[in-house]
Amino acid sequence: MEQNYTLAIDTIWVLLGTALVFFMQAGFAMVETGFTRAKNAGNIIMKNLMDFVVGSLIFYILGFSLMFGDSIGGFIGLPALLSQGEFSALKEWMALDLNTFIIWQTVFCATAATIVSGAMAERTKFSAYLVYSFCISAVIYPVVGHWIWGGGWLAGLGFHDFAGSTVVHSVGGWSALIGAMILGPRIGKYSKSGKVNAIPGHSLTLGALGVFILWLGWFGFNPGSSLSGMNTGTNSLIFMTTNLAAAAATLTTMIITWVRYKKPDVSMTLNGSLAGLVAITAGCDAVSIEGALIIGIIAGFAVTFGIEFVDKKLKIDDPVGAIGVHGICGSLGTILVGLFAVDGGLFYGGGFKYLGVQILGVAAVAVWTMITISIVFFVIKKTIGLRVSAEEEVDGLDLHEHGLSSSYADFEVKSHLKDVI
Amino acid sequence: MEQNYTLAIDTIWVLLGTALVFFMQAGFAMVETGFTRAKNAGNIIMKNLMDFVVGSLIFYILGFSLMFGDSIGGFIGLPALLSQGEFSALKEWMALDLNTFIIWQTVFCATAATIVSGAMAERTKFSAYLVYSFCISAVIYPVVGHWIWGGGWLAGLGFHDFAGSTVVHSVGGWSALIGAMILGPRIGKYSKSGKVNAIPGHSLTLGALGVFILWLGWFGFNPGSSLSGMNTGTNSLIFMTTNLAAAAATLTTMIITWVRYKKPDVSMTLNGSLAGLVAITAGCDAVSIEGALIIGIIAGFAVTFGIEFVDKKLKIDDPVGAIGVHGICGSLGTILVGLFAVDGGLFYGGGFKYLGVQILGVAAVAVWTMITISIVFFVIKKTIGLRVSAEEEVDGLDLHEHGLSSSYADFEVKSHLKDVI
Amino acid sequence: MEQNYTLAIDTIWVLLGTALVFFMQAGFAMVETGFTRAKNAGNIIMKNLMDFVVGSLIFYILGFSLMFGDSIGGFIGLPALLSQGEFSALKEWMALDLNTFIIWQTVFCATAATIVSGAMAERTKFSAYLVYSFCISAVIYPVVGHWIWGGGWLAGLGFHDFAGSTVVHSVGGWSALIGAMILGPRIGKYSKSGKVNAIPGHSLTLGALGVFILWLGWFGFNPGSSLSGMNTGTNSLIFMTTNLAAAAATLTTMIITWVRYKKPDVSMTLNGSLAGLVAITAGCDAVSIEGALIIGIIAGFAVTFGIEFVDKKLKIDDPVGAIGVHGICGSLGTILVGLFAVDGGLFYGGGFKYLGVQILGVAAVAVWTMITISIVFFVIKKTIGLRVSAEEEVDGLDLHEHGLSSSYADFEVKSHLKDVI
Amino acid sequence: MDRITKIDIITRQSKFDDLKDALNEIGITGMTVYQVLGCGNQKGKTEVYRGNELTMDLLPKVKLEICVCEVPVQLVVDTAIKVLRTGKIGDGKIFIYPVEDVIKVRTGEQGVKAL
Amino acid sequence: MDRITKIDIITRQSKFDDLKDALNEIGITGMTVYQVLGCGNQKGKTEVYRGNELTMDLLPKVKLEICVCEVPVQLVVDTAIKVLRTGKIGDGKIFIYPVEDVIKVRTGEQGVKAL
Amino acid sequence: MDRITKIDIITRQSKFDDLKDALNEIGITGMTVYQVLGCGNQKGKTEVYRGNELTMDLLPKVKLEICVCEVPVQLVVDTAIKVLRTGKIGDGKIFIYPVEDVIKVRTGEQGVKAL
Ligand SMILES: Nc1ncnc2c1ncn2[C@@H]1O[C@H](COP(=O)(O)OP(=O)(O)O)[C@@H](O)[C@H]1O
Ligand SMILES: Nc1ncnc2c1ncn2[C@@H]1O[C@H](COP(=O)(O)OP(=O)(O)O)[C@@H](O)[C@H]1O
Ligand SMILES: Nc1ncnc2c1ncn2[C@@H]1O[C@H](COP(=O)(O)OP(=O)(O)O)[C@@H](O)[C@H]1O
Repeated sequence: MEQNYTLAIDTIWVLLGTALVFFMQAGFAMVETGFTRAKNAGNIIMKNLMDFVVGSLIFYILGFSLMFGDSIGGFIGLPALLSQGEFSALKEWMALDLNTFIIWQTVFCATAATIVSGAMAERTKFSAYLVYSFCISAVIYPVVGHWIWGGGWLAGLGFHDFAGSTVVHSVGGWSALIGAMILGPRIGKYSKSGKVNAIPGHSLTLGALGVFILWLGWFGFNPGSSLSGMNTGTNSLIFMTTNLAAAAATLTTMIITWVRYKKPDVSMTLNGSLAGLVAITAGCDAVSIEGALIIGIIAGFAVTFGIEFVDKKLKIDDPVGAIGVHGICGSLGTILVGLFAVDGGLFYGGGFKYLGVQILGVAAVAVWTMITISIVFFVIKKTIGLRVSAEEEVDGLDLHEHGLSSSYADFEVKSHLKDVI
Repeated sequence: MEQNYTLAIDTIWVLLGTALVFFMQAGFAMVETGFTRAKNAGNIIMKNLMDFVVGSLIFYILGFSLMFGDSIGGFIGLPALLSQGEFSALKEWMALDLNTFIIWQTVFCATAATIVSGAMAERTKFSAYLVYSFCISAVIYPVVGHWIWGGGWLAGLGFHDFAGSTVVHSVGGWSALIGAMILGPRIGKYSKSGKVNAIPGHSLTLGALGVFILWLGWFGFNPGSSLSGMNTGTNSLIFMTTNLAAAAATLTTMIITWVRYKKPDVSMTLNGSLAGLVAITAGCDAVSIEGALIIGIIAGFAVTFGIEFVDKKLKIDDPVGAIGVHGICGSLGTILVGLFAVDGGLFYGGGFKYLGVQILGVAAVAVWTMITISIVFFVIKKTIGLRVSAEEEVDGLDLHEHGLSSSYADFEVKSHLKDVI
Repeated sequence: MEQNYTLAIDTIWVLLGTALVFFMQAGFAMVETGFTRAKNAGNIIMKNLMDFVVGSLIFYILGFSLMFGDSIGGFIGLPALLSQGEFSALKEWMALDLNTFIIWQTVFCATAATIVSGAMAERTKFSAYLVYSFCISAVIYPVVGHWIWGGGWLAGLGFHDFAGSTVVHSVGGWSALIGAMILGPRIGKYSKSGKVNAIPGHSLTLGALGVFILWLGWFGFNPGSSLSGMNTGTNSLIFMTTNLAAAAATLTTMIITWVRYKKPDVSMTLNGSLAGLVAITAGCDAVSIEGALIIGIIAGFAVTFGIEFVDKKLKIDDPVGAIGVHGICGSLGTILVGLFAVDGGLFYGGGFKYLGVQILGVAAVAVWTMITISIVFFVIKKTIGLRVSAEEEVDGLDLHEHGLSSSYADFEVKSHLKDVI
Repeated sequence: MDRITKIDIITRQSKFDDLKDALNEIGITGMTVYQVLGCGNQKGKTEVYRGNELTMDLLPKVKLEICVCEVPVQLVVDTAIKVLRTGKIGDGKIFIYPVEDVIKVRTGEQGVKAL
Repeated sequence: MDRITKIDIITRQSKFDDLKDALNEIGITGMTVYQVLGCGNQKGKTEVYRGNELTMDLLPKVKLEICVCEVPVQLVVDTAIKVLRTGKIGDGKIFIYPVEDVIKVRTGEQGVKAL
Repeated sequence: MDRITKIDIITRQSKFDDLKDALNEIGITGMTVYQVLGCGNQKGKTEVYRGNELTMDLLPKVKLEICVCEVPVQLVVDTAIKVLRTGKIGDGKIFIYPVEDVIKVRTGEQGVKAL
């Protein structure tokens, strides 16, 4: 009977964590819609809904087995339709009911997919979105997951990514980078004269609500990744490191914007919170609380300068800052584990090997993601097309993609006035 | 001491489930307000708040005992004011503290009541709303609950409604049907020429947030209905079936609207998610994952054509689609258990008896609900009145029912321009 | 191993409670922004975000040790930077991992701090806000916490404040009172002729969402304060008392406004819910369900007349009603424990001593809070300044404090039209 | 060239659809619509918000701007009065202004032809 | 029949209440109010949003449209100037237009009587 | 004193920025901008919402109001036509009105000087 309690306690932990991570979909939806224009609000929420839907289905049908099926050369799991495989390797270390584990992994997969929509917002065809979102959940993400969590080659090397700074966030972030690059900027974002224009979001209030929801969700995302409610020491440490890294990153970002832009910038500070959460995700179980604070501070710098770099130097138009938050901070946070891990990190006398493995893993995931997603986008571009027409973009995707005159039918929406054709 | 752990684990499960189900009130509030006009926003949130408040109070004072008191002929529980009864029959199978069980049942009861407000939105008198909401929570719902969950006659026949497709959702849905029918359509909904007009909601973003919140709440609603955190196999299966049925229904609805209306319809797709969730609720523990997928697909069809049928053929004006989502999909989902239940369903070789009982139960609940609620509405109509005046409706309920010039005081609201007197 | 399960169950309870209480930050943000004007929306959410951030950091760095460090004369805990102390007194009765307890206390501390922002909304300098919010979390709140929960002098006297009506809410409420008084009213709130003007909020929908989120959060706040998932009897009782007190207060408030203002007032009724929740917090474990209902009813009266008194008689401008909800109902709820506590309350034959201690504690906390926060505000006023200029206030804090032309860039915001200079 | 006249009709929002239909029937298809706030004989409303009186001096109104050549001015006015008059305060007002010229951007046509 | 004149006053939103009160005092009760965006001598503001400059060329203004019969035009103008002038850019402009006719829908009265 | 003229340009919202820039180039800096709804030759759109047709008769348009002294009226019209003409329905219309007077609140200047 003892086993029984452990299983029940662990299952409760993971299932309630699942619910919290699921709720992050609402958080992403609110952030992405709040940070973009009212004329695309219906389209964004539809994308956020559908990537979860498509991801849930295809991950169950195929992705889960590619991620956790018995390893084929450390690269990919043995495919098994409808998750009907043996999963013997998995069952060696994973004591939960298989369904508990599948649903937990499903909500993680959907998180990776949903990140992309923000960076490609306001100009991507809805049908194209469905296709690449499908590809991420079906193959791109599961393969990375297999390498790191499914017993693949990176796991073998000792790569540490506790809750997915690299597996989830960097996959989303790098896909977002390539997507936003291939798509090109929104009309009006960069003037012919080279000026970088701001395109303010239509509801910072909803954006902030989204950030609060995401922060809440992270209390499922990170501690839930222990897969065990019995593990009280780790779980409570993770609550502390997660919360304080996010706090430190938020404060840092606010101060940086205050210094650089003369006033504390609301939307960038909100990005700062997410940056801290993303950065601590990889090492939330492995660093000390002080380490978490420092990682948070670094993330605050990385996200502010990272977003500016993408925006002003690379001239890649990422409406919500997804590349900076998830790509840059996800990768950086993973690498920092090699420095700050109490057990084996460079700053704790652990030598360069750990750090090297972290860097290798981050790089490998970046390369894999960028190459595969480039192929996906290329094929989409040549077939159904990736971007809406200029007229559709100016009028808003709600109107042309969904036949919706406005998501806010009772309000006068004036977004057009700021567009330049 | 062993007993102790089981009780604690089960209690945690049910109480946290209670919190999630409570939060569905926020989901309903957001869906209902988002799908209707800005001039009635304050009224709708007030209704959603007050039905929970009134329901909580009267269910504790009376309803709970009617539902779980020792059975009087299988029809109704022994009344006991302030839930102070013996509940000896209940205590035979229910090992939780009574308070745990009462609060869990309270949030379920409030869900049934809150469904109605959406269908009757934008034209019902606030005082009338309070009265019928009271009646549902005090008597109509508890009696159905007694039949099915309280040891009543349907329970005796083996009727299976695990988490309330029929008990909760169909009671709400059928009440909504009768209510919307008796009330008549909103001004401007049907032109004299017979044309059916669309009356778009004032914030699809909030509507979508509401759907995400409801989906989250369902992870309390369905798995919590096992009343046991020890039951890891069932709970994790329920997470899977719930999530995948919702996903399948959403995708199905989106495709149907894409085919029929040429473009994927945002608000109908959101209804699709709810349809899947409602439909799987009855059999979430009893069907296989594949069964859940099929139930979801069926729900997607049922909700789209159901809503159109109500709207265009019956000419009953249901602003948020509550009849289609809760009435139709709740009943259908319950019946489908008779086909898809792994243990005893027709498709698994179980014969027609199970299916028959399911159909009988669904029909009995529909008849009971429609008759009793008709009486309630009839009495209200003849006494305090059910519907506001045309002028009040055109100006908005916020103004006349609550003295609120607008729930969005800083914004120009233009809803009047679309009205026809 | 037995110990193990208990620890795991208790930890799950407290950590998930932590997540729920954290989410109350989102609730406060939505209530405060919804009840105020659109031109300050970005500023309000920024304040709500930053007080949590600053509070999390400083409470870990200093506040926690002042609250739970070994007592120095019953007045304050032994300071220990970065919560690195021995906490030997604490560990005598607290069996959770220290991190579990710290994170739980952190989210409580942040709640006290966040209450103030609503009362001082729409005219306080952002930098001043950061400073006083810092002081509350660093010293003012921890000292009160020490007296009551950290083994200080009030704890010694048997003062009962289970989940913080006094510790958390009254500290926030009294700080809000002093702050709003020193700041003075918003421009346009009181006419020269003495007329009290209404300044409607910009989104009652978001305000209502906030109330639902807070209500949800309270299901972590109150039952989580048992610090034990094993304690099923207490936890389930608390769910009941919390929910029914809130329901009773909401209904009472609605009826009062209906009688007094002729129509049921939406925003005041929403305050009513919060009033009930605040009032029951102190005694949620100690009163009967019927006691909770009566406390809720009393809270409904207290909040309505209290807010009116503050607004019309004291002429203190509190945009969201924080003083009435948290200060008045927090204190009153604590005192009522002395009457309604089943074990020792006056109405249960317990004599006047209990009541006396409750009154003493409430008064002591009020005096301490008001004096210390007055000093803080005085110093701020003389140095960086507490209030923005009239021009900044009229244009909105978003513009001047954050360089944000509007948090709703796509909508026409008309809030200026109602201002009087 | 016929004279061109601008007719501004300010009235209740709830009458807008009826008015537009009536105008369509007499052949008026072009118009520009404004949401405005107005006060006149009709006084604003006083409501109670959180226990305080809230006076709305200005009421939301809709304004239609219609440019026509001289002849049907009276027809427009009569039609509007027929649809809008309830006899209650707030029925609205009609203002008539001279127009010097009109140009249709798409074709460059000028004057009455542009209408 | 007296001539009727339309006076458009475009000014800062924050001055609106004062202006309305001052106009009420000189007996003007009817007016129509627009929320507009304006640019003139007053240049827009430049703010920084997420590190990028955001120039708002157009500033929110309020426009009052007041139809009066000829006599008090100067009084209205003087009153407006008294209330609105701060000497800072952005004080606003007043435009005066001829009106051909006014009709009161409720009564059918025409011309000055309709006002 | 030169005559003052008011030019109203009603056109697609998406053309607004271009038009403003073009007007700036010919020296027009003052203008007042309205968001309006319009119908004319251009018919509204019909969309499907939850399976029901939703006809939007009125399309969102932007209106620029520019007061100039007589000379550059033609220049403004020509510039507007150059920028706005696509040849497709919905290009918009230009209305020209007489102005009696203009007053600059800040300085009290009147007439052409006030512009
Ligand atoms: N002198 C005026 N100048 C400009 N607009 C006016 C004037 N008088 C009335 N209006 C406009 O006409 C609307 C209707 O006028 P009102 O006097 O309320 O109606 P009624 O004439 O039916 O009593 C007002 O809300 C206002 O917008
Ligand atoms: N030539 C013009 N045509 C139309 N509207 C104008 C014109 N010049 C100014 N305005 C309107 O008047 C407002 C105030 O003018 P502005 O030049 O900024 O103020 P000031 O004259 O005090 O410097 C502008 O915002 C604009 O709406
Ligand atoms: N007779 C009219 N009176 C007032 N406004 C008009 C009139 N005709 C057109 N308009 C305005 O001009 C806009 C453009 O007119 P429209 O006829 O659609 O364009 P086009 O002339 O290019 O076909 C309309 O949306 C409406 O706002």
